[in-house]
Amino acid sequence: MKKRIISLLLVLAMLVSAVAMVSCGNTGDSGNEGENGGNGANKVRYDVPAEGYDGSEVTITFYHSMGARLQTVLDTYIPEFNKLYPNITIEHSSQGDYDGVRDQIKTALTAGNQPNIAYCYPDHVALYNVAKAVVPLDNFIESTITVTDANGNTSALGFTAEQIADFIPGYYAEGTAFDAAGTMYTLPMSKSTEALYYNKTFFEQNGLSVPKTWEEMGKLCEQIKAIDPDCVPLGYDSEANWFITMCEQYGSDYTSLDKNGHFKFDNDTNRGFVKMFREWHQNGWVTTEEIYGSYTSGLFTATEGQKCYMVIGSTGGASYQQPPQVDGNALFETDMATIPQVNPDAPKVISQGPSLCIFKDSNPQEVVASWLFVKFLTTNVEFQAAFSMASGYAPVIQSVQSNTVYQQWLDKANGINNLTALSVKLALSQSNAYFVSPAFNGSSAARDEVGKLMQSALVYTGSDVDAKIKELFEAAIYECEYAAH
Amino acid sequence: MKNFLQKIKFDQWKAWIYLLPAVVLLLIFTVWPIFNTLRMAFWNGYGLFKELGGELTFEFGIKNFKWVVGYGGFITCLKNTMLLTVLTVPISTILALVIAVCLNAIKPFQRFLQTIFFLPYVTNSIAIGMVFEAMFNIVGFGTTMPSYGIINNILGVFGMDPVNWINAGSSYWANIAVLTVYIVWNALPFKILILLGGLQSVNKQYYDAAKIDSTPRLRVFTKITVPLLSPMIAYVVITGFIGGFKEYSSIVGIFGDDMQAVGGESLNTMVGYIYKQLGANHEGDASAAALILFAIIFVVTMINMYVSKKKTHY
Amino acid sequence: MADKLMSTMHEKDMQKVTAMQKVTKILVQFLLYAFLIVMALIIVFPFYWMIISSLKNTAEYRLPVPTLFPQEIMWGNYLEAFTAANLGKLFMNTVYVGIVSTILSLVVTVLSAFAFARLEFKGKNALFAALLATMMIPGELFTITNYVTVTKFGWLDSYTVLIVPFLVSVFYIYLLRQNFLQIPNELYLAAKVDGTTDLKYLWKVMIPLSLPNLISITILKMMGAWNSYVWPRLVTSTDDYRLITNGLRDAFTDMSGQANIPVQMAAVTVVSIPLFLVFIFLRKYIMKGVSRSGIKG
Amino acid sequence: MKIVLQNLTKVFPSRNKKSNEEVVAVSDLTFTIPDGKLVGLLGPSGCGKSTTLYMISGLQKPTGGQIFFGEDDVTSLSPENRGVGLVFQNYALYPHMTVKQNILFPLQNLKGADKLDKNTMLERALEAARLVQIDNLMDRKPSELSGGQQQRVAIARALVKMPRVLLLDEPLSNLDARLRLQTREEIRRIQRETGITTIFVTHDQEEAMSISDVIVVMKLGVVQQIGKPQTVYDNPVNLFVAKFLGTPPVNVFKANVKGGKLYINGEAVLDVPGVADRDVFAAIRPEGFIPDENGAMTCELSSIEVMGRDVSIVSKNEAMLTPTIRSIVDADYKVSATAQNVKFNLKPHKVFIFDSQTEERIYFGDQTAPETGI
Repeated sequence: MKKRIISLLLVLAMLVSAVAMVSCGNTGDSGNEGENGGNGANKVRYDVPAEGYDGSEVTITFYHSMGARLQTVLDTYIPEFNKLYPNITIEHSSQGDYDGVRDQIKTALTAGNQPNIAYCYPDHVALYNVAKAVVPLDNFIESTITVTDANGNTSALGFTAEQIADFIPGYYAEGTAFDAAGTMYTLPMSKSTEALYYNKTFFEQNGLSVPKTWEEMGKLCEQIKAIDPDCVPLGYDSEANWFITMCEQYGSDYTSLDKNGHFKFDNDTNRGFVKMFREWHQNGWVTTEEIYGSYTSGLFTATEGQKCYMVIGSTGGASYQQPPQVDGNALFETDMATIPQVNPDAPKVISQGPSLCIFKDSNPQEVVASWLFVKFLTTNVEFQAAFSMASGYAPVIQSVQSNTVYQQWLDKANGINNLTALSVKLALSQSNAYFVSPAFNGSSAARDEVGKLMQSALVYTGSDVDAKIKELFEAAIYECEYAAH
Repeated sequence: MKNFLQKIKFDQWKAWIYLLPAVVLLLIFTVWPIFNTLRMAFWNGYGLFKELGGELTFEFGIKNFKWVVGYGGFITCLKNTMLLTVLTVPISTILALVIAVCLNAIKPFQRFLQTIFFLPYVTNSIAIGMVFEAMFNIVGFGTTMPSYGIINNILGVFGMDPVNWINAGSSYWANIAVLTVYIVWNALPFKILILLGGLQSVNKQYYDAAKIDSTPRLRVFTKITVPLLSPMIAYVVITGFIGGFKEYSSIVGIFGDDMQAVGGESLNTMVGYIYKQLGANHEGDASAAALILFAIIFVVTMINMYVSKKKTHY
Repeated sequence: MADKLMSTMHEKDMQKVTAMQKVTKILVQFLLYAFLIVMALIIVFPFYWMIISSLKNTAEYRLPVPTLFPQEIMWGNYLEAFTAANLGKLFMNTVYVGIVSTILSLVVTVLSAFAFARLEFKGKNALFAALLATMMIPGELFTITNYVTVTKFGWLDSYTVLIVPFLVSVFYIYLLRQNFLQIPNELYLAAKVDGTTDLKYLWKVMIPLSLPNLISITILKMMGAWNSYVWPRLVTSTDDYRLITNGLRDAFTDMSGQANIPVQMAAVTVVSIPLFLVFIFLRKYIMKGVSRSGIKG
Repeated sequence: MKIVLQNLTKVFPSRNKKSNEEVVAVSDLTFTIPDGKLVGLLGPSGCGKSTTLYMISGLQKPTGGQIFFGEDDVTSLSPENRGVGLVFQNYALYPHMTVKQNILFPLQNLKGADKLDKNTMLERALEAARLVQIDNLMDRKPSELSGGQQQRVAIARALVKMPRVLLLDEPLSNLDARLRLQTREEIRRIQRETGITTIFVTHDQEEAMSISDVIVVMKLGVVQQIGKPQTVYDNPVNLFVAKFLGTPPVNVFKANVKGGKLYINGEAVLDVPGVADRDVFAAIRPEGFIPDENGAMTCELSSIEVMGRDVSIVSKNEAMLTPTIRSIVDADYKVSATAQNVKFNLKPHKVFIFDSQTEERIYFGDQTAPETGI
């Protein structure tokens, strides 16, 4: 009998707890937003609380993909922020990589459990925007509401004109790639781009010059192949970046924000360069990470067997292009240059690296506090400098470059064991060349599809190249349209 | 009599108390998701984020199903799924049967070998996908100095030319071959375990009787072992079909999220399609596809059961 | 009838038959072992590959012609695996989740299986059929809905969320019900006559009699905890609650996404060993459970 | 075809790995089974009779000794080459085949000179089925048959290929009493009709006695006595055989011989000339008692059971080793049910005297000492 009672109690307890759990779930939130329709030329707006930050205690969660070293930097500067706003607690966690952050937030949004701040790429923000979950920042940026910090200093909640001017324009503009009105959804956090790494020693030994255009690149590959027939002269890490960058350089269509026809990349110019690069690949001039079956930096730094002498890859991965050392002596010296261009007078390089977005929340004070933290991270010179030095990503504000510590770090750049600084230097020097492509629901599919298209075209060995390329383009468009339906 | 009726009533609610924990949990974590799937599948153009964004009003219809079936890639997914199932289920079942029978026929090292054959069951699937990729991979295929994975090195020992299994430009059938090997490898331990268990519970006298009657080995296998094991074989085949139609992770394990070799044909499957649609915020399409998949599995299982009822004995 | 007797041995060459018989026997044994050993090698090869890879350095792992034995044994990979991935904590989490969910799952499963096997109530067969049907639905779609549910319950980042949603397995209920059904009903009636309560009967008779199956379920459930990946990744965000496979996948890639495969293999080896040991020591029960699962249904 | 077993020995290794005790199932067995006879291997469980049968079939390999079929040494021949038929205790009918398929199965395996065409096979199967009277059940599955029917199918399956030797392992143990009687008669009939040398194993002496041409009594792996059933019954070689055969069983007494007389409980009950004085066991068949008011042997009467033609007198005696003394006498003898005691005279050829140490027979009266083998 005793056991029967116990079992009954057990069962009842389970039932009660289940019911309790159902009933005490949070009731979701739709936030307090006053939007005046995002369709036309009007920007989407978010109603900033009239009192600004009221000093209330809030906890802010921040999802990112920082490794251990970068988290250390972040942890050093959070106390700096808390000196100004002691009631704002920052909790941050790494979600692995960028896709990890996106996947986590995607699921979290369905349950209203999203973080306050997150690392983001434009494509991700476009995705979150379908759920109207991202806070448009224009009202914050323009806000003149005064905020008083713990030291008693007052300042405007928004940016001053100087602060806006301090941002590297190409980076700042990324935040507006989402609608025709140019609503600002993100602020840049730290940035990278693609650069051409080359084996300086090899180039000097053979009297080769660094290519400025794709035409020169083609000739150079032929030359290098003649010198070392076993090599693949060039490795290009990302097929999708390659395609998108070529579109931008040629001025041909890639995608557009036009809801009636997002995908415009099937055109003669684009088919033309795909065909050209296919020939390069067939000549053994170029390979990519997917095609090669391993990382092209492995080829670049190989000490025996097959080699490559140039790599176009992210400036964020500069340390992997560092020359191998034997007994403390580098086997060669690496140098960097802007990637080849169609028109070297108006260079175009892709802008990559994380931005920050803020999510809507039922508590407006959490949104304001998040803004304050985002503002801190993007405008604090010391933090931007420290973060750049630790990550090898470029800072997003220009004033960092006049920071003495940072200056000294940049001066130590070299092509043997401090390629990181060298890459940042290059990234900063071409700040006029950055572009971003439009971000909308489906833009990530376009990126995936052109990458696949590029791969498939390059490895095609049949005879009817034009027909194959046509087929690939049409298939890619079909997949994109389906993905965006 | 009254007492008896009371007893029945007592039994009624007592049974439900025993079932309560299971039923409550199933209602929350299984039944509700199924209803939600139905809701999403028959809501035209449903997307979870669209609903969250407040853009969506309910509209009942079968538009999602039309999208799914009308999509060219869906047929590819269906074809791949079917092909892999039709290839791997018979191969793995026959192989498992032969191995189980052989295992049952030996004495020394039986336990040792049995343990070995169970190994794949206890391995981490993520790890094994990586191992298989490394085994078939060719780094730098098509260049002048490729380096081959172990499989091609083994082929080389037998004087065969290296095959491009999974790398850029590999053929569809090479990809399918690798997947078949991988899936069969993965499926073997469970099947061997079930079939060996079945064999060990078969009365040994049937085999003695066959021996007395001078039955050749092959005939013992086909006329006695297989029929006596038929219930287990049916079970293994049915679960194999269900598993086969849910194939997904093995393809991601070897070919990555693109689910195809570079420049190759798509190897995507039904479940892969569902995941892709979930990734693209097409929860409506994904739900519709899941229901289609359910229907297919249901029909195939019914056919299987019908056939096995006819073919299995006693 | 006697005229049809089988031909006698005189007609056959006795010595030849005896010799043939010996040769056949040896040949058959040889073929059996040869086949089994070849298959075993194929089965084992990925393991071997995993283990030797875990002992290579990165450079050797990437050699154009792979070596079958590491030139230099890198035990350090194992150390690195443990330090880089916080495997210790994740390991403990996995063990905890595995044990608790197994115990609770057994309780739920035993109670339900008992109800289905021994008690009479309205709608029993319909309910059971409905349960079996849910096994055929691809579970992938449950994930999102269940995520919303557990979030609403406020369970994210807790042990609860790792344990509760998957406590009930229709398969286990089915398996155990079949087992219970094989226990003669007379025993139950006899116990009723003796005034034994259901629970006491369950505890004293049914459970001991179906112990092998219960152990099999325990092992399968533990292995499930060991191998689960998607769900824990979704619902946990800190190392306080993450499970071991999550650590495996995420821990060994560096900033540019290049994986240190030897270290990853070391971690995978470490993760696989407990499961392997469990199988070796409990093989008997796993086999019994499987062969008894009453597939004849 | 006659079967010769020569020094046949089977030793099983111990099941318990830690102790090295071996189990000797059959020890140094030597006897000949004449061609065309029905032989019953008889003994209590564990006496090695089934092991012997399995060694003859080839399913078990002897540890030592030889087996001859006719003139051929088949010791190392595997069962598939011996051409024997075997009926298993549980019949081992293939559950997935119909009766017809079960019976056809052995025929389909025949090779070489024995190979049959399809029609002959069907004919033969039908013939075998008719022989065991199951030809109307050909399309049923074993699960649809009664125990007796299954048993007959098993015999038909063993017979159909016309084996040179037919072996039956406890063929009747799964049947109820009526079926058992009926079936054993049928086995006898079939054996007669086919003339196949047949060996069957049983622990039931009545069964063995009733149908065998020859019985072989075994105990703990050793043959005790071989002979025609009646001979063995009438002339047992030792106490074990005497006790094992006969229903109701023989009555055993502690006794002694003194001066050429057998004393039971102090009474001289029988003359045994030529036997030296010593302690003995006396075994008296139930039919060996003659009630006689002046009888030599006095027993305390317990009860009288009248069974029609016969009367069974149950009595007691201090020297008895069995729980009661059961004697069966003609109903003509009138014994008062209320009497305290009952007195008997003994029929000399129904009294067997065994040495109390060796339990071997020591007095044969006018009988000759039996042989132990054929």
